[in-house]
Amino acid sequence: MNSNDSTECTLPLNPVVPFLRTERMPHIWCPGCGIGTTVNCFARAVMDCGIPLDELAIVSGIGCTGRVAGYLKLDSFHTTHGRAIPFATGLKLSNPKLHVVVYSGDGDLAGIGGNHFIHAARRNLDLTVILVNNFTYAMTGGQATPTAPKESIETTAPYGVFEEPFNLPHLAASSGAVYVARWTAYHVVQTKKAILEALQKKGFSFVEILAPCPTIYLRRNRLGGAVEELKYYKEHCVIQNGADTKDVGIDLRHQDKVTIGKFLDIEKKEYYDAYQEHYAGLLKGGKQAVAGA
Amino acid sequence: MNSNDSTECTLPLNPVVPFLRTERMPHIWCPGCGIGTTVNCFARAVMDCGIPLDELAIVSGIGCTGRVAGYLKLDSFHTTHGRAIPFATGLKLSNPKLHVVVYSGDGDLAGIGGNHFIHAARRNLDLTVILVNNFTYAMTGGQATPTAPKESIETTAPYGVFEEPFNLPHLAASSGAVYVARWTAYHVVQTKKAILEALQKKGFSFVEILAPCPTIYLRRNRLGGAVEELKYYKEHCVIQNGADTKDVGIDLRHQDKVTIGKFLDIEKKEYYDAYQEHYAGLLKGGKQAVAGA
Amino acid sequence: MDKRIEIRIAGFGGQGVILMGIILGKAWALFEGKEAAMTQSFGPEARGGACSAQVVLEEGKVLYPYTTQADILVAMSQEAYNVYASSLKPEGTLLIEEELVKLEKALPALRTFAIPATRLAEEAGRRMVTNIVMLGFLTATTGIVSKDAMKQAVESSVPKGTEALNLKAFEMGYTYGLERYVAN
Amino acid sequence: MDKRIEIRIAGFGGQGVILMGIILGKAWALFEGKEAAMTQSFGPEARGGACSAQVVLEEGKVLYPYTTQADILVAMSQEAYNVYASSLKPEGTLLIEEELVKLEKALPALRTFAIPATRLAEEAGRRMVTNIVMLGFLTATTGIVSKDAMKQAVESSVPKGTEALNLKAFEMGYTYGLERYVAN
Amino acid sequence: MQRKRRFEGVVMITQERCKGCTVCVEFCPVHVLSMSDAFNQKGYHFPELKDPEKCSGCDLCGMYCPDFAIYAFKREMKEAS
Amino acid sequence: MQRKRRFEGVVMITQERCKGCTVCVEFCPVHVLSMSDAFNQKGYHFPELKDPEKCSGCDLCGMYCPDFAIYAFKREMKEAS
Amino acid sequence: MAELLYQHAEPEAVLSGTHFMDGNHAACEGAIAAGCRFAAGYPITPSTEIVERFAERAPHVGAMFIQMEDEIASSICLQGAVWGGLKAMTVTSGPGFSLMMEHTGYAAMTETPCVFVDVQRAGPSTGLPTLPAQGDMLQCRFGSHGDYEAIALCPSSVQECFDFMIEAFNLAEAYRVPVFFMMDECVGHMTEKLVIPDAREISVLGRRFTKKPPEEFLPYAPGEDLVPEMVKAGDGYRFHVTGLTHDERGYPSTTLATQRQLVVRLIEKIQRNAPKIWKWEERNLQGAEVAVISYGISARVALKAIELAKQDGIQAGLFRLITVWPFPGQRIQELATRVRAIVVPELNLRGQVANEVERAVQGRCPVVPVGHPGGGVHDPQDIFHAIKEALS
Amino acid sequence: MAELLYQHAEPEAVLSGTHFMDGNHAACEGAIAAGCRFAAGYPITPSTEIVERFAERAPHVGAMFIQMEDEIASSICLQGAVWGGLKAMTVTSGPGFSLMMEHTGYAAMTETPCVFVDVQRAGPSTGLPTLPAQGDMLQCRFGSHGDYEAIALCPSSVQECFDFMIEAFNLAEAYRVPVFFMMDECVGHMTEKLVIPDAREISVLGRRFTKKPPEEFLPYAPGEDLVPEMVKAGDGYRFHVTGLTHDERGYPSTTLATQRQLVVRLIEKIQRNAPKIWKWEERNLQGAEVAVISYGISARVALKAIELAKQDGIQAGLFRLITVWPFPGQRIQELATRVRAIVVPELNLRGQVANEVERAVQGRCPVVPVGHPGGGVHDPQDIFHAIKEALS
Ligand SMILES: Cc1ncc(C[n+]2csc(CCOP(=O)(O)OP(=O)(O)O)c2C)c(N)n1
Ligand SMILES: Cc1ncc(C[n+]2csc(CCOP(=O)(O)OP(=O)(O)O)c2C)c(N)n1
Ligand code: SF4
Ligand code: SF4
Ligand code: SF4
Ligand code: SF4
Ligand code: SF4
Ligand code: SF4
Ligand SMILES: [Mg+2]
Ligand SMILES: [Mg+2]
Repeated sequence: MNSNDSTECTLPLNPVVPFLRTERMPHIWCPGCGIGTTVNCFARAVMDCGIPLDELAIVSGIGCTGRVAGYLKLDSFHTTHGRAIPFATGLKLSNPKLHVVVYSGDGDLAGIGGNHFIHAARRNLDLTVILVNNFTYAMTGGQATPTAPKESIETTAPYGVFEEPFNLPHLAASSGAVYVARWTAYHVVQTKKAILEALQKKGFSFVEILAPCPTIYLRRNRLGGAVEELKYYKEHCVIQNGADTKDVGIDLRHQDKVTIGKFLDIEKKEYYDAYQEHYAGLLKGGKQAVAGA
Repeated sequence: MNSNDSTECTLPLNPVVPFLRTERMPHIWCPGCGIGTTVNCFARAVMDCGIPLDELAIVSGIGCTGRVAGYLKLDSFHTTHGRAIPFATGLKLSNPKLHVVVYSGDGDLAGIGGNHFIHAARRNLDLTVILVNNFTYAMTGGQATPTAPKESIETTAPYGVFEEPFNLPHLAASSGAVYVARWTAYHVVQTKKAILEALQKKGFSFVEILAPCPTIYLRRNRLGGAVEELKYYKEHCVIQNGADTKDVGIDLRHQDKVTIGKFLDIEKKEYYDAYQEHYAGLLKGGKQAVAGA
Repeated sequence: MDKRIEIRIAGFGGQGVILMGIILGKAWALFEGKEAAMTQSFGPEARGGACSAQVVLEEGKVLYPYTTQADILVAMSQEAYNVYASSLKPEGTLLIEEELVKLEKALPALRTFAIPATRLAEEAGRRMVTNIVMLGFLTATTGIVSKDAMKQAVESSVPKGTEALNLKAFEMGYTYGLERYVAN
Repeated sequence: MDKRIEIRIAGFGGQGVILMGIILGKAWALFEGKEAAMTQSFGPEARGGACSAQVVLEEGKVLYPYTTQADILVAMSQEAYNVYASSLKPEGTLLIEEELVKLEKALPALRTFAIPATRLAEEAGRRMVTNIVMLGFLTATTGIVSKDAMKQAVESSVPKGTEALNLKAFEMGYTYGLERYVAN
Repeated sequence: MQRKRRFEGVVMITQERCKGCTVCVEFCPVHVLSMSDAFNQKGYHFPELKDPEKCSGCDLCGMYCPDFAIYAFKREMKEAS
Repeated sequence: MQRKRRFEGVVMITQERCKGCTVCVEFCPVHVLSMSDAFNQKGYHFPELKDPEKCSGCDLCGMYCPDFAIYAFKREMKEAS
Repeated sequence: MAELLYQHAEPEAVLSGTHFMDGNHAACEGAIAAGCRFAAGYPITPSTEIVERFAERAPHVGAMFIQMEDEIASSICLQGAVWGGLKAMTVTSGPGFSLMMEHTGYAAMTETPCVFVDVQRAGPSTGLPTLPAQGDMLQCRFGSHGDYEAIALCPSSVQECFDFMIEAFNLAEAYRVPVFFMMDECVGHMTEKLVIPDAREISVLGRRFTKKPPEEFLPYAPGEDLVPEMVKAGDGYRFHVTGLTHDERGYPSTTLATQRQLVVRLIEKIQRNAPKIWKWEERNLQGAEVAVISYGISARVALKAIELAKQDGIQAGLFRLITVWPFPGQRIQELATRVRAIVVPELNLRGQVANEVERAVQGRCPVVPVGHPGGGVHDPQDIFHAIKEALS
Repeated sequence: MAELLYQHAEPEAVLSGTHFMDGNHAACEGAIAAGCRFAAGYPITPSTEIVERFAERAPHVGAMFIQMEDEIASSICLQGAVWGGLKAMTVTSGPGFSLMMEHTGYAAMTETPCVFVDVQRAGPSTGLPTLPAQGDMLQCRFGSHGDYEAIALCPSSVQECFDFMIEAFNLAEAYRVPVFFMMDECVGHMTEKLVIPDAREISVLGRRFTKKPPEEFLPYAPGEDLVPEMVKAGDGYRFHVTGLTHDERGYPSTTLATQRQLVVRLIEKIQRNAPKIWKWEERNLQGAEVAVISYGISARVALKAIELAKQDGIQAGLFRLITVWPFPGQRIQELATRVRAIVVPELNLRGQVANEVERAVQGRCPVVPVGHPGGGVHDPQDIFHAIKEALS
């Protein structure tokens, strides 16, 4: 049954539509781009978790993934390249009732934004960080990100990447994150669930989503299109919940598997709670001691 | 037996003197400052490891520790705050015969410089990184660094630090370092040995040295002077070579021990070697394929 | 400025519009030994956004590298046509991807050449060579550059390993042009 | 500018030179109700570098906040003395930490007051209060500010919990000054 | 165009948003969809329902579609709207 | 000022560099050093040899001294220079 | 268009009374009085005392200080806090200021009202960290890529550090721009009497929040004064903010028309309102032969030179810039017709403000810059000689 | 003082012949021909092609490219490489350039010869990433804190991207400064014929390495032209480099005297040598009533306007700046006495170069800036109208 956006109102809407700035469709993402898929998962997770949309803010950096903020009908901030996390830090701390989601790319969060990533994790700030890992700086045409697999071809590694990539779940966990998961754009149901859990988790939660970039990364590496990539994930991913993050590094060219799953879900005092507690003790009976409270 | 610098030549010189720009003495460090102690260890390690001094370069960032470069009679670079590692990267790659040592403070390398730290470790660049951890931004008067222990008093945390500090050996190891050790200014012999090993190690080696800052950190925290701090290390440090870096976080106020030792010493292909190998394979028979070769 | 040919090629990202400009300019500048300047404008999208190339061909140095009123407009999408049709000279030539562009009304003074380039490219083997089909078509219908020069330019501009496919696409477009508009 | 007193206090980092300037200025500005400006210059060292404070005391607003020729120079180190002695007015007053400063030759026109402030501070209990000893001494020997105002300024400027120690140090310096130079 | 079981799956397709990536077609667990031969305005082929009666309304197509061009839902058996 | 055993430890002190931190005194394993009552030009007390004959020449004082103001070495027994 | 709603400062946050305080601390008190309730910073000499004091005062005034991992983080974190609803500042000096350049531009582009404090020290590069300069005056104007306008204020005394910090926050709110509070090390570390008035005597401009309901609200549709109304996160507006060129809805738009509409407005909103923004002080200019134009600490040094000139029989007066950007070129042009020469002492060698004076004067009278490399202040004699020279 | 030793380019590194290439690729070839053997970069539109090509060419010419984690790292990594002995560059566009501001100052202070390429796009902030502007012209001059002087070149064609990139490297070596190669998106993405000459026709300036032995060498003692000789790590000089104010030995020194000596020299070495650095092109200025002063792509658009003027009977000529900094104010001052008006079209709204022209002209003739917000180029009609207006 085919239809345009103006479906009769008796039919349920596309569940993503209440989240979309539909007036901005079509979006700029390419055919088969995995980013849109992750947005579907995000929208469904938000629906399920019951956070009022007015209390949900989304912050992106710059990049194809960075455009997510601009398409979501939330209080949404498209900041500068790599700086979504420190912006989100100010936003969250100034207005603690907000649920703040950082949604950006591998280059943005782990390349230029690496320092903010580890420091926010260290602080265990209550942010949900969704990182779409397409193994490339896609928006600028496909340069090697810090997650680019060894031997992959990127415009700035025309003879193949020889650098060691980051194992992002491990970096996040080692820096202090309390929730760490990795899924792929093939695993839409689990991705949705992971985002849901991350949204509900207090503290720094991190969801890495491997997603196809057919135009740039897959094409340059002659890996087919979105369908082939999703099939690859279907066939080669091994779900290993609770795996030691040390062991979940991705080496697509030398290993035949990618470990995915929920790796970490621990309790640790969140930054703002710690702050409130700290000051409550110190300044008892004083004035209102806490910003935004 | 007292003497001025002009000792008769029959007597051995202070072993640190050949490394010092003696015309710049006295240095700016305060009475009892642990940085000078680490320099003694460094000088003795260099002497023992046999690297010709003309092939040894030292790069510092900005801070009290950052002044090390300026006092050492080596090719020495006092760069910008936090950027010693990327400067060292260019220096090393442009002139691979050099042994490049990065010598700087906790704030410099793990605060503002954190992104370079993790990325250089990821690349496993052949650098020896010596980090003097005095738990404070000392040169600017004592603000909280990312290693500042919980509840310590810093000028920007006048009611005590409530943030979680970094466990730097763990961060280094998780990012890709091949040699990771932590010692203190009390453990001068081991510190010297660790620096020696780090100098000899190919790849990213990291030595954290806990050192007293009597003027700023100790005074503000009413922890006595240098002597008291060194005694504290003597009494509370537990040497645990090979400890899982996950478990070596420092929490001076809630634990009664500090784990020190050589935590990691593994083999992994170094960046420049990987580069040469990569290109040698790809461009066989071509022109000189490698910078500086 | 004596003889000066201004060409605008427009479509959306992914259609290879810029490469068309490059090949055309290169054919003229390198293989015909004259002077050309190709300028481009594109949006942030890797795919799908509006995208256009301006090519100026001259005998001598190109000082001003932009088109004012194009002698030739190649419209690869409806939007491209809508935006740029008005900037075509009254006596100009219009080339369109006929399955993607619908002309509101045939513009009287224009010479208009239409080709289902995308479909032909799919026939040739890959949709990606739509642009080269169009270049073949342009060569046949406008005759501004010699077929030889164009083929050299195509060969030296496409990714290694795809030369055959691209030359095939070029020929398809060329032949289509000859057959539909020139030969008869 | 009518009555204007210019004071330079110099020593090395760690001696509390800047705090001396603050206390002096504060005594004048807050507790004598006039106007003062204190400016400082210091090096990168937390300890040991050259360090100096300039204090300008006026009845009305201080426009130009620097000393040109000081009425009073307090030299807490040899280097300070060497550098700044020449900027003292011919009829000016010189105060020195006598164990750290050796005068090459007594400068004839100057009134010079010397005190072993460091040693007295160590006697008082902590070397850190050398500066306050010196301020007591300055109050006694120069009389530019009232003892009361100075004590209030000391009390309100030193770290909480150290008031007693500091006031003791102040008294020691004050008494030393009275006894050595004023009383007899 | 959908057929009835206990639940019927209803698939909604916004042709003009589709970019022809074929992901929905490939990953529909019960192969309900196929790509049409027609082009939309942007020149893309879009999916159409090959076997609508098989649709479970699982909405996997909806979760996959990068372009928000398709989604599905379950409806209790009654006449299709 | 040092005395002989198999090896004698020789300690060299550059008074004017010393900042009086007392670290060398505290951590000399055999308590060779003590702080002098005198000030140097900067106003610091500096170490002097209390029990020179005990010195092993281990140079720990040298490794500790933040100011490069002291160091030591071992010398085979002969007359001190 | 939302009117400008001034309120009194919060009484419990204002330390009314007489203090003997340095400029850095006074600046912090000014910020708190102005309603600043969030600061993000990273230590750097000679500015750190400002955030140190803020950290100490924060819990008492319901504010928060966060020390970020670097200046880049600080300079965007504070903008997050602004969009969360607070007034916010960051504080730095030269090297840190250089690192903030991307985000000063972001603030200009997104019209995020906020205050950047730069306590200037001698450069370039690490330079002389503890010594003064006025070498960043053009950096605050041109240091970020692309076109924008900013406001910059220079205090000359401890009292002004307090007073004009309040002004800085008010201007930020009024025009939705980053305001640069350009101190110098001298003013920052100078200790003087500071009189903090009663909270009721302090006017604080509230944020220009819209009263429109979400359906009617266009986040980047300007009011008459070219300034759009504001909203904050969490209030149901579901708005979008981007550093990309954007239309009135706040959505990215890659057309030249949008670029023109947006960027021209960003510039015009300052240029057109400049006369309302300008602040300066004139001293003894009535009948003066020479006008000395200066700012910050240099203006006070200049007073000494003017005194020397007077002793030498030369009538010189002071035109002290308080607002340096937007530059009060008009007023200076006028001035140039009334004096025989203009002398511009400042603590930099490239005549950062002198150039602007020259441009305004357009040859109407000679302009003599008195440069200085920083690391100290002018010898008043040097300015005095320039005054004499200017007349010959 | 080491003389300037020019050598031929390395033949195997020069792709001699005729190409149809865009400006970005040509700039890369220019750098390689100039001897650049190290590049550190971070992707950003519209500049990335330069390093992409460099990465591809590197192994063939014995060079190395490293993609760093961000622009801050890139902008200091390349300086490490310079001190290791190589010629090096980094490449970026607006937002990345803003992040490099601390390190342009470090290069100026440490006198590290290197090249920063900025392919200008429309700002402020993220702006219009794929569209042109000339809005960073003052940023490259004033964007870092403190006082320093820099050199900036603007190419107008693909050929100039190649030719002047070589010049940029030569100037960097000659004066030991960061040289800013200020392209714009148009020039970077314009494809034209490029003739790369034979390597023997390309003059490349070698590094001014000292011949003195270590004992006699003072790293920051200037030669007659105010430029010190250089050394590199590993050669036994055991020298020190710092961003602090330093004496001739390269050691930090916190005195005002050192600051004056150093910073004045850093500025003078460019100002005094400016006539040797300046490059411009004049077209039809003989007898022109109006001079159009422009640079980069705008200068080519201006030519069209000049043609329109000619059709309208107005004699207008072009003064095309190639060296923008140091600014050839003298020459323009002269020009101002010969024409009736000056028109300055550029792709920014604050008259970044027009201001400088005004200052040079000092009222000798009217100066009419023709601003543009970027995101496209001028309509030649607008420049033509300005020309007409300027005469009325
Ligand atoms: C400071 C700065 N540097 C560089 C850029 C250019 N830039 C824009 S998007 C992008 C790539 C983003 O890559 P990633 O985060 O992986 O997102 P993707 O496009 O792959 O989704 C880069 C480098 C920029 N806008 N700002
Ligand atoms: C970009 C920049 N930001 C801030 C500073 C100020 N700064 C100088 S030293 C320093 C502290 C260094 O602390 P750390 O690295 O721990 O060294 P320490 O002094 O403790 O040895 C800071 C923040 C600077 N010079 N540059
Ligand atoms: S370039 Fe890649 S990541 Fe970006 S929109 Fe296209 S497919 Fe997605
Ligand atoms: S402030 Fe601390 S770290 Fe710095 S020199 Fe003094 S004691 Fe050492
Ligand atoms: S809802 Fe499920 S079964 Fe129906 S078409 Fe979509 S994927 Fe296939
Ligand atoms: S997944 Fe979406 S975009 Fe792709 S073919 Fe199906 S409907 Fe079209
Ligand atoms: S050498 Fe060893 S034993 Fe001798 S004084 Fe030094 S620390 Fe003591
Ligand atoms: S360790 Fe060095 S500085 Fe400290 S007391 Fe001993 S000699 Fe002096
Ligand atoms: Mg990516
Ligand atoms: Mg430290």
